Amino acid sequence: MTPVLRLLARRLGISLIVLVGVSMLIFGIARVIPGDPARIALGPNATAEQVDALRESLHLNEAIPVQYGYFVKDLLRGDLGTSLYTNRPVTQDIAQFLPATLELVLFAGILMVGIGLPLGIWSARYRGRWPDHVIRLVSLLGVSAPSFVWAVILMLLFAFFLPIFPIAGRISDIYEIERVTGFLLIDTLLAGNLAAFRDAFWHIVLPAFALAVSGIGQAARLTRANMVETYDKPYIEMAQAYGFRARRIARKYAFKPSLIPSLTIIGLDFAAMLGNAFLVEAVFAWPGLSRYGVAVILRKDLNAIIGTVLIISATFLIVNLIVDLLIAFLNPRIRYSQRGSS
Amino acid sequence: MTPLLSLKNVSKTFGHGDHIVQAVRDVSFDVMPGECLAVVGESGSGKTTLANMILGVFGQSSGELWFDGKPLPTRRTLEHRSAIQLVQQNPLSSLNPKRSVGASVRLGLDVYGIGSPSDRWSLVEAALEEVGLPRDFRKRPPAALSGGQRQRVAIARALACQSRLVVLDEPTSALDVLVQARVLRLLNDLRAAKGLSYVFITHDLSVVRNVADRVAVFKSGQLVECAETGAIFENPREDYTRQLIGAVPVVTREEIELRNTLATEGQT
Amino acid sequence: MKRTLVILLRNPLSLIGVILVALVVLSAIFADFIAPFPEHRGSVVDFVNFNKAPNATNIMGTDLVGRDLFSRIIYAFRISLVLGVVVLAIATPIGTLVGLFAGYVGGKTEFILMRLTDVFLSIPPLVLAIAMMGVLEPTLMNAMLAVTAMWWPWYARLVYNIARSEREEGYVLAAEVIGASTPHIALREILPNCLPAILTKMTLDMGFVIIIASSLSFLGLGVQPPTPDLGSMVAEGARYLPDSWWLTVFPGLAILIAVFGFNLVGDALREILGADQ
Amino acid sequence: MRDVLRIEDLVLKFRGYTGVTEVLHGISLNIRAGERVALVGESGSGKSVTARIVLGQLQELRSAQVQGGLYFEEQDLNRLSRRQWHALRGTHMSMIFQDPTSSLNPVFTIGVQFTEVLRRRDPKLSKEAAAKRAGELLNSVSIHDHARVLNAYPFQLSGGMNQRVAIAMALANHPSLLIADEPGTALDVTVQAQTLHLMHDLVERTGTAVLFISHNLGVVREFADRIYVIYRGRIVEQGPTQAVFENPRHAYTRALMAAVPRITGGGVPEIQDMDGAFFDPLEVHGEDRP
Repeated sequence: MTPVLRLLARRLGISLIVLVGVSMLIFGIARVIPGDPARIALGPNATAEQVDALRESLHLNEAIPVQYGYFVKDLLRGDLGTSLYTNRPVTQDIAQFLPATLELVLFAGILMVGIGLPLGIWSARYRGRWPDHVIRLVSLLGVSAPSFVWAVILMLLFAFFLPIFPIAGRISDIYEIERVTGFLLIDTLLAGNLAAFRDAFWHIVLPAFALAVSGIGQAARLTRANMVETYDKPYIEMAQAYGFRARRIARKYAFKPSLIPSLTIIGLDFAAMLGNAFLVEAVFAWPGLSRYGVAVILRKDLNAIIGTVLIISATFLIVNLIVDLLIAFLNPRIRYSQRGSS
Repeated sequence: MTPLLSLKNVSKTFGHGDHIVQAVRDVSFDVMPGECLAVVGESGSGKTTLANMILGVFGQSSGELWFDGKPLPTRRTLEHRSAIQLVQQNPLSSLNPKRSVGASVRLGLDVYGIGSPSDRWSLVEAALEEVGLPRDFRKRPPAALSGGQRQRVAIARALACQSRLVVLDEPTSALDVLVQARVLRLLNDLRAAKGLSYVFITHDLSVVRNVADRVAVFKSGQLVECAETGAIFENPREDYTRQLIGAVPVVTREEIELRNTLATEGQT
Repeated sequence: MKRTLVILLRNPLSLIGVILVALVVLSAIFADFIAPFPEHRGSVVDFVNFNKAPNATNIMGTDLVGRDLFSRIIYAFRISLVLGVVVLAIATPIGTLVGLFAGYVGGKTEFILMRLTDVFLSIPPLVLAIAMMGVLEPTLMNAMLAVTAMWWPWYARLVYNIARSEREEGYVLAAEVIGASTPHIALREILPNCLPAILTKMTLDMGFVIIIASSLSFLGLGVQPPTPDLGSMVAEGARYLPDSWWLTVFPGLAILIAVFGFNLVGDALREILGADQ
Repeated sequence: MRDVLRIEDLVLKFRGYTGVTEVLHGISLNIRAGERVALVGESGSGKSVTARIVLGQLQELRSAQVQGGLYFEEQDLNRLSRRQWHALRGTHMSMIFQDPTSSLNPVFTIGVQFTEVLRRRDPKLSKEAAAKRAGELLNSVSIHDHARVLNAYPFQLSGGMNQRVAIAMALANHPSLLIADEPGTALDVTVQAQTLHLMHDLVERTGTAVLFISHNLGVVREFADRIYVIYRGRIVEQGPTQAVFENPRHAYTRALMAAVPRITGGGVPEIQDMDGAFFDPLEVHGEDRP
């Protein structure tokens, strides 16, 4: 087995352990709380018999570990139960709302990496001079407010005062796009409707940017910090002593070694956007998982809550896995190591 | 005379499965009371592994260690621990930067219950004085000391524990020559005054020549040659020993001559 | 300590940070004396003055039931700070202990503790808090609980990384050879070397806790009205954009200023204490 | 004979929180073409910063103030633009560092780094031509499995191997001056001895002048034609290696020599406290220009 494959297997194993842990944690929280889930589900007007019947069918009379066993059994069959809010299977709800959120988060992730990394590189290269000061200040401002504040400010500036972007939604009502992937930017292209694509693109810019602001700041700060550390390494001193161009050192010889430690954290920040998407979606009326999530939470719809958290955690773990692979690809020490661990 | 420390067919392997590394193989030697035994070798020779086994950081895979005529268990008693102490190469890292020099020296006294708690600070100061540092250094952080002074503190820490055997792991290789000479002299004086034994681990043969009674040469985990210091330098039996001596950078004409004669002897 | 303070006050940026933090903290403590309308922190209704743009009496305008926005923002600082202090006071020691022992002891302890930490870290921070608030009643107390539950793993991870590298330092070997106990080595030898990083992270985290707490209440899952909270104020005002812009802009800026202040100080501390990761 | 490098009355000051500290108090030295000159001193004596000044790297720090004459191949370095000075690095002057493994970039192969060095002189050099040229250069340092070494990352090679690579890289563009800062100190003694011999032979063959910076008197004696002894930012003694070693005149040089333990024995040297005399004026041995 090659080291990379071994690493992948190891990480997959750990991810599975973690996912089981997450499900136990969230299941535990949902079961330990005061109040009878069956009573909450049926409302105050239900009779005691009705509640008992539901308790029986939900296995609520069993011990908690047994309940968890039933839950896992269902989960493995792809059954997360029925949402009490929509009266549909939770998996179906998630399938409907997740793509919009993922599209937003992916777009924001591209902005984060595409803007944050170059800012960080630039800042480190001009350490202690004015570009550095400006970038540091701006990125610090970026991480200093929650994304809903940026959402409100951006909306106010670029949708109301300067009406460049639409105020809310994913696409204008006039377009009817057949749902294939659920990603509008892809579905519009698949439908060959360029005007719709443009419209969808225009809609996503502000929310994605609002979501990305703190990520951009975080990525820039992190990249700068790691690059500054790398600049003190003997091999950079050697590159300078050999007269390599400053720009080439910044973009290649200092950037790659410092990207490796940054990537893990960038992955975490990217995942944090899954949570922050809740805030941005609320401001821009983005029809994603957030509206559903908040609605089910306010209704104490336990199946739906567990499902939503699990799916977000799984997405998060997948992102981390990809990041680990990327690191293995960039870091020859992992690629060629005997033991295949980082 | 019973040896203070004996190693009998000691081996150490690390890892398992396909990745076994034999760090030390079947090593036997004695250290007599009051003796300084130099352990010489390059990186990968197993000398640090050896030191860690003597200190009880980890146990040997096979073989036995004896101390003062009795077997030395891997789980050391406090008595054993206090008797065998360590001075490390890098005094910058061997002293905790966030604790005062005195606190570092005192640790052993607290662990072994040497002296009454109220006396311990004065014992610490006495130990500092013994290595040529002023008593009031006790309150200083390591950062306020020079490299040589820090190494003296590390020596004081070993002394304060009333040790009988000190493992010196490259104690002077991080120091400048002038400082090195002073620290070596201090080590020599302390050994004579207190009847200490040293296991002096180093790669620097010119130091070995002037401080050791006997020399053990290691290569890839094996003991290749062990003899009186004079014999090793004047009449080395192994080629590897000859190579090591030949690689020492020297400053005087006599030394160059010695090296040249060794080199020509080696060819015949 | 003294040196740290001197450097902190000499650099213009960190000086601004210190001033911002001082302003926020002092106005939270002395809110009763500073706020022009202290009674407006509660459920006061003044329909004569409702929804007024900033003016001489109400420098940040009034909300939809006529309460002075400036007064409410000052009281909201108080809630945010109390929440931040309580969360960090509980999360930091827990996370530090977990990270310290996992990092120093290694082996099975390390595996179990760090996988447990990974479980918590694998749920995006806000989502865990949202989920917890979903099943719990949205009160200040529960908000603190939820945020604390998601916070300690970050300290565990931070301290774990430092402890793991400190474990390789000579002074740890020295203490082990002497035979010092594991608690002694972890708490007396290694912990002091983690403190600068912990202190720096706590400063930066005051800001992040404020962000998370306001995010919860923005979603209606945190502190409940009529208690003034910056997040719920923004949420409430967002429905009246752009006409009543002050309803969102001022609470939003208040979050920004408070967090920015803590971040400036935290950044400066990181540089002075040399506590990079 | 003409000088490859001439330093005149070089002063270096650092500005810090606590005010200005002077690190070099006006040192002068010269290196003739093809000559091997050692600058020997203890840690903190200012020997390493001197190398950074010659390369023009220290001048780029804003906290450093550098004064004094610097002449390289008859050009006044101080009159060159930053760009012109930069252009000399890696081509006309190059450098070898203390630890070969950490001075090579860990995430790029030796081949990539070698190509970059070769392109300093010939920016249009193709990959294949670079590999061929690198192979020849590796031959000169007795590395014969070129393909393996060029495709390897530094961590996959031994310290001695990396040191050979570093030597080959340093001499790749035929520099007239090579600065070696404590080369091989991080290596095992036998490996250090081998690589030093290799470097010695190679610079002799190519006629490259060397500024050899070291704290190790023994190494210096074997490598250098002439030495400068530096103590706390002042040159205290200079002259041909043989003369200085046979007859050290300055109190500091004497103390330094006395402090080195001899492999012929004689016990641990005794060092008198005579630091005062270490500030005595410069001692210059014959056959040497002041």
